Amino acid sequence: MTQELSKQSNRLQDGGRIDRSKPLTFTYNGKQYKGFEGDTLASALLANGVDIVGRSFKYSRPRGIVAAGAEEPNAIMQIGSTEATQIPNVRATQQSLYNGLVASTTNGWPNVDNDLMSWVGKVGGKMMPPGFYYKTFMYPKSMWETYESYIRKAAGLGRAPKENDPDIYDKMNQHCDVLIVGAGPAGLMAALTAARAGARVIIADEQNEFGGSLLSTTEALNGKPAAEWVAEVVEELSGFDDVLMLPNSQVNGYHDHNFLTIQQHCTDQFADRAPNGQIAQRLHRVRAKWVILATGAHERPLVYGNNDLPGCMVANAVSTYINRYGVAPGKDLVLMTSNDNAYRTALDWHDAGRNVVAIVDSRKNPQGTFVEAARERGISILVSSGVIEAHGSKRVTDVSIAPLNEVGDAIVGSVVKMAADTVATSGGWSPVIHLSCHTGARPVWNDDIVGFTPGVTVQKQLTAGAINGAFSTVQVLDEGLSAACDALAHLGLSKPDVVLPEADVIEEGKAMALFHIPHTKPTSKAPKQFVDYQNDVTAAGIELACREGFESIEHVKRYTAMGFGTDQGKLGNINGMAIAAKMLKQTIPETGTTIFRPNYTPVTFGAIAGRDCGELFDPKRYTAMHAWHVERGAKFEDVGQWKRAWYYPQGNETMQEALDRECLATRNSVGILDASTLGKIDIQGKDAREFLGRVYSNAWAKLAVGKCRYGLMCGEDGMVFDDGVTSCLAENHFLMTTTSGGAARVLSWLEIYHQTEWPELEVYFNSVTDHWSTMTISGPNSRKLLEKLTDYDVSKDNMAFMDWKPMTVAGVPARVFRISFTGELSFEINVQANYGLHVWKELFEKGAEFDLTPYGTETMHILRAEKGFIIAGQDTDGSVHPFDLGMSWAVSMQKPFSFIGKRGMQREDCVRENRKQLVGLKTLDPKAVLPEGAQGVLDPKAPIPMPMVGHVTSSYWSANLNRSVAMGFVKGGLDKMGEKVYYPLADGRVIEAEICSPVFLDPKGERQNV
Amino acid sequence: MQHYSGFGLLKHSFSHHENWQRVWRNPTPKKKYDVIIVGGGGHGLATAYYLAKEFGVTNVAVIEKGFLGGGNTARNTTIVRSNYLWDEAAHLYEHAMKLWEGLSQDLNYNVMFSQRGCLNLGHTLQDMRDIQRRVNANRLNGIDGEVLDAQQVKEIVPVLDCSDRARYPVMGASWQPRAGVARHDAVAWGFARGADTRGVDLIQQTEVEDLIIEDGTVVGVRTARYGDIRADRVGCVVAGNSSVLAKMGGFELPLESHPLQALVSEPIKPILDTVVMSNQVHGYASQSDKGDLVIGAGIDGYNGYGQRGSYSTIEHTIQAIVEMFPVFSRVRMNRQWGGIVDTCPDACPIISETPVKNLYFNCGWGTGGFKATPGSGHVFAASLAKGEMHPLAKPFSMFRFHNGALVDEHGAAGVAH
Amino acid sequence: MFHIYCPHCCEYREEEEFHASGQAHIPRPLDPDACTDKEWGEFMYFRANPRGIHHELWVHGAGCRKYFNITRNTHTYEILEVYKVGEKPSVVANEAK
Amino acid sequence: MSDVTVEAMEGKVVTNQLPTGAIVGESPLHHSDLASIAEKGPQQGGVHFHERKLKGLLTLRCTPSVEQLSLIESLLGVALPMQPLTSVTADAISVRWMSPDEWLIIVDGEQAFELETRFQEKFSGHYALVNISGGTTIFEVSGSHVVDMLKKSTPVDLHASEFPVGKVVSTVFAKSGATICRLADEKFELVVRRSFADYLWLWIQDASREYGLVVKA
Repeated sequence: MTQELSKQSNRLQDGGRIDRSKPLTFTYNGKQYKGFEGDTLASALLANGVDIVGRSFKYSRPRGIVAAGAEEPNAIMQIGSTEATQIPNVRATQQSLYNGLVASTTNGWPNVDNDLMSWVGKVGGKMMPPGFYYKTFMYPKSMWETYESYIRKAAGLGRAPKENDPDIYDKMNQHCDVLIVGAGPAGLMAALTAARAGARVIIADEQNEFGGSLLSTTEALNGKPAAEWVAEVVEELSGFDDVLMLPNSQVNGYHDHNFLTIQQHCTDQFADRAPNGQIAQRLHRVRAKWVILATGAHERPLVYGNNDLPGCMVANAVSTYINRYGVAPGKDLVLMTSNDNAYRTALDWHDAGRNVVAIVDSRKNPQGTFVEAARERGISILVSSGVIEAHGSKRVTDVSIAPLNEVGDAIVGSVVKMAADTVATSGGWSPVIHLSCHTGARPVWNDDIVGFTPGVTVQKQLTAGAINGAFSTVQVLDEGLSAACDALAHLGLSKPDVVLPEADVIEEGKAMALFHIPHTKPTSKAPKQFVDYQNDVTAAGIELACREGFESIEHVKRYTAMGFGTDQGKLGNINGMAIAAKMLKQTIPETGTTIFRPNYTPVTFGAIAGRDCGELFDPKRYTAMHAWHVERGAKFEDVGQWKRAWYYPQGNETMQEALDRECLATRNSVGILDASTLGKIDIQGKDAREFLGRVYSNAWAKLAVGKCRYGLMCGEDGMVFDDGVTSCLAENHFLMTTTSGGAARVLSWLEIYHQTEWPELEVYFNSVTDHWSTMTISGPNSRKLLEKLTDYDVSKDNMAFMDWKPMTVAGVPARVFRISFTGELSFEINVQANYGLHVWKELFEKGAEFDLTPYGTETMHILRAEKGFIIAGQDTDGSVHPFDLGMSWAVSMQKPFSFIGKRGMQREDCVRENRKQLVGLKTLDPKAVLPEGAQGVLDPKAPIPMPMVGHVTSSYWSANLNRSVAMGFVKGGLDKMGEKVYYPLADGRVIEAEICSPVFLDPKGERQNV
Repeated sequence: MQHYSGFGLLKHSFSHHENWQRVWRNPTPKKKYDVIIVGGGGHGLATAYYLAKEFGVTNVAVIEKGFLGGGNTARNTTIVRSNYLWDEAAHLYEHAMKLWEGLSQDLNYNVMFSQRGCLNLGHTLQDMRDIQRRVNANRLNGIDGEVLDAQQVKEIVPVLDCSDRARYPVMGASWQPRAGVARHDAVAWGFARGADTRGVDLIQQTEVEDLIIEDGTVVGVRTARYGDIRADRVGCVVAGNSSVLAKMGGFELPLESHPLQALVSEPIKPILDTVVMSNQVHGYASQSDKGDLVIGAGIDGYNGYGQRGSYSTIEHTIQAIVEMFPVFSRVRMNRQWGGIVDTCPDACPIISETPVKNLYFNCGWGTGGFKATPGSGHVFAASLAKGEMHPLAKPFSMFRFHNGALVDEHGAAGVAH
Repeated sequence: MFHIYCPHCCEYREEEEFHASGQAHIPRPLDPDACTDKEWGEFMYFRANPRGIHHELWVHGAGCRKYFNITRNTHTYEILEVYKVGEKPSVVANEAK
Repeated sequence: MSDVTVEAMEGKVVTNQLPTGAIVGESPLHHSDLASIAEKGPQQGGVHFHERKLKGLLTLRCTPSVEQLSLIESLLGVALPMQPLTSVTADAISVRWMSPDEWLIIVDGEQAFELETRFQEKFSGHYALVNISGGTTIFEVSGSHVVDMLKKSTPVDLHASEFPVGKVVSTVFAKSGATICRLADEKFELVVRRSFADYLWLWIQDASREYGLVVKA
């Protein structure tokens, strides 16, 4: 163990919440290091004396760890021991250390310690003020793409893996009375109170253990170390059935009506790949009756020259590393502060046996408990002073300190230089208001705490603790209690017995509003003073943006990129606003506010996708005969969510060969199609017929029982959106069919009209799509085949075209419809779906002698195209009415009720001349098959842009006709029979076609009528 | 106007960048203008720019209630393409595309227009029919485009899953090489700077509270901050507020304002070199120069002015992205946001005269307005300058919703914008 | 993500179960054939689309499949009232102009 | 005989849809061969799954008057649950409230036609009774982790205080839908559509993996 320790030069001998008996090995930039269980990657790196953890993206400056939590801007790592398990951009301060962790920095060449790009940064950096890219790279115009490729290479942090993710992520829907965000003192107090009252509680915290600031404080609660109180509360909470405790879980988004998302790290805090079968991360989708935000505050660093040198840190982070991780990240500390609170860092540093060079306090007369404690320890305090610049190349070596005036905006004396390797700063605390902003609430500036606090919201949201600007432990605990009591009152639960733990009473002097430390040189000439580390935004850059006229804070942010990093400006935004406000001679609230959007911290895409990917991305809907199709070697087509058999290749058949075979077999003998996916709606009621008349364009008043009829359905605009056959089962009972893809839409369409327009009509609609298996046998031998399976008389005399009859088929009661989409003698057999496969197989059993051939959707398309039947969605596109389709026979303008679509199709533009109309297209070369989607022109020699007359909607090779058949739109086409249209194709060919009737086969309809 | 160039940057670096001029003034409005543009987004600023530069109308004010380019210009996913189906739309967007192609030089402001190409994927037979139809129409309209098969798509975007493993395997795509992305903020700022230089007054932080209408003719606008400002013509270009402004004019528009959400990943090294869009799987992505994957999908189904939408939309979008690009599963989403899009029933804009004389509206761009910015500004400027709609704008009259002459882009092609 | 009270199921349900169906209270003209093109176009396409209080038609698609109305603030997204088809809203916007 | 068709005054047709004799129906999960998984698969786990197949399921639509209500009670043998989201479960029949004018009736498969016939003969007024047996199947899920599995699948609140035994909701289930009824503390009935059954079965297997899934014959 001592050996482990000796290598960790910054590790303290004792203290902290790490387990020194559990050493861990990890790899950083190819080199092995040791840490302990309980470390974060950041604390382990600091323990090992690693200073440089990244290079800045614009200037390639060396960067070190600045913070200890979600606000860390610099330590952004590539994690992963294998290609498939690479994770880009992991914040080292949020990554628990585990054995075998492999991390590397994301920028720097040849390595992060010696980055050649830093010379470019040093030399070229002067030419790279904010927005420089808007001012250059324009000339010559052709060079932009080259410039851009260099910009792209330089940008970006980590990289995506090249292999697919082996991990799985899932989601859980949660409901609770109170969701408490943050398990620090306020959150724990609130949770304890709510839990004892019997509320359903969820408490989540981003850290690996509950306690928040209490884990790194030296304060006592009830006279004992605060961590002991934490342990007691956690213990008690875990005893409640209705309390869900989520450590390692970031509440990342606060959405409307108290819907929040929590990303729980289940295994990725201890492995880059989840152990077999385990979930790597779980996204909780929480609906909370009340939310208590106890999210705490982030300490603001101060802005001074070279404040990005490794060794420059936020004060509280230094304390956290000492107290929680047993790491003192340096030897000689200078602490700069504008408040009492940060004195604790100097005390911690001192108590860890390290040297505090000086406390540099911007205030004239600091007083308070911590100040006194520092004085007692003999720490030197320089008042009315500031660190104006840090010096060093890869780590701070010295600092320049200067006396400041009363408001801290000017240097009023001579500069002294002191040796130090660590500069901790504190400009006060910024409440973590991020979640409270997500639903649109505007934060409110609070002068007392020099920060924004949550604004007024319509959400059922309460806040407690540092988020409100309450910083003392006593106050924070009290706020936790009262927020919980408020929530309980709203929930109608009574307040339980709870007593606040006793906390140390600490006197704190007034803090000073300080953001940007002046330099002896004007900001534009001073060493770079960073505001947003990750995006290399400096004080000078913000001033320049203001000078150039970017006066709204949103403009400043966008022009400089401030706050657009992966840390979303958690450290820098307020400082940036303060600098802009000063430049514009206005207050911070006048300059604007700072709005945060989800996510609070970045969320893995995989976790947001959950299990809805791969096999489960979208349901695959199957018919009852699906397994048979698979066995038969069918290729499938996606139609909506359905998997439909597309064609059934045999042996080495090409697709066209298979189609030719299926088409010929059907027209010459008999084929069979699984048509189960057609939408089917059972319609009952005395007004069913009236309703049909209103929603279809044709007449339904006289459809007799036992008869079927084809109908077109239009929108109010008169445009066709679906079609199908509806059968009259009984006087007040109909079965409607719809297209496979349109079933849900049609049912909604019927319902919305029934429920909102015509509730007086007595009719019920019920979907029976899945209930019936539908198989269509089609072809001259279809009757013979059917006769083999039924005793029922299916002769023409007893069962005419467009009749339906109940009968038993293959021993199963069936409804058989004599309707045809192929133009052949056809029977559509419907049986209860649990018997669909049985009947299907029986048909093949008996069909062998007729060479019964299964055909898929493609053959169905060809056969119907030979007959000129349309497919809604393929031959229509929402911009054509029945007359455009040449289907005036399917419109009854005489119906008493003005059916849906009637008025729309009579609008001025719908009745004009020269509308695009659907016609048949006969290529002059019978072998030429027009590509679907080809655009027709009347003059193929016309210059581009060439006037187009309409496109080809359906086009196939017809084996039956031994030529191509096609349909398409042509302007005024119905009056242009026999005229020519030309189709200039991408490959330079021009196909010539003659406008004709779309009915290529059996124009009199004799084949289906036998 | 101070000329921008690399040399200029070098020169200014010696004076520590202390001498850059303001990009625009911060003027107090005059009592009267020839033209007032309400709305200082990309389209409004482009209108002002072209009014001044191309049509010699410089007595112009742009009145913006917030900051310039702060609406949908600041919130979109910056895709620029012109491969629309119908002639009317194709010509309008191609007009914009041609302006995009010289825009940085014209404005002397690098809008970072990057013609890296756009793929619209097809996953079903009907998708492929629609793609063929659209690309053929584009080609005959003089717009670049080709139909690719799955193998060719894979060559352009190696990280796209083109295997049969996918729920909806990629069958092919349309490919417009001249399409691409641009830097959205820069577009607004470039137009603003160009307009300001030519004398246009850009009035920020000034909300128009009413339109002043006398005898059925608009004569100016009423603002809280500066009172009445009069004008001969008023053009409203206020995406996300069009219906609100129309109500001031006493009429309704055929618009619904919906939330449209978008999101970005954390920045990663270059991995996606083109724009990839899929309607069936329902999502699209490109990668910004900064390295963020810029991702979007469809609108939320309800009306909303809150600049935010429902989380389920984000979930579906990410599912689509992970389905298309399984290697992005471990990339992390940094930020999401929402815009307010005014959608028209036919997914095409309104560039139109209105029932009020001398009042013109340019709105209803739905989810696809950014790509049209220069073209929209140019034809609207021409219309405002002459008091007569530009030929490219004529098919987009609001009155097409009376006579039925819609230009139904989603009905026909179903292309995500 | 809305949390919507279904007036038929009589409890709150998640937004995923519902579907927005546009502006409420747009009756189909009783005699469409008597409408001018303009009137018919306005019925089909022109909408109030207010920023603020709005009455919308929703359907509980994954639940009871019933349509109902919601009065909602389109800016804050607060649901102010839920009521059945055929009922009148009690919360309405102040018409200033 | 199976060709029986009943057509009554109401002008509606009712047909027996079940074959007589040896023809065995195949439920939507027939191809998954749950029987052999039940035999050979794991016997211990946090989620138990059983397909209650080939039941008779009917949708009843009506807005009953007081008289009709009592008539329905006599026809069904149980009173129609009129309170939203409630159900009645008896030995031979269970009835689920689906919407103010819709109920789901579950009986043994062969009872469906009988029930339809009874209604056709006795009931008058505006109603619809639709046989959906072929288009629907029932999953019974239970076990110590059944609620966790369901929480991954549906957004409704399943806490016993909000979702007591007997409550029934129709809701989103993964990317499909289901009608969920709580049969016991740790036992739920999911009524799902045939064409989605395979997807939902895949989903449930996946969602149960971490708890262990036991298939019950």
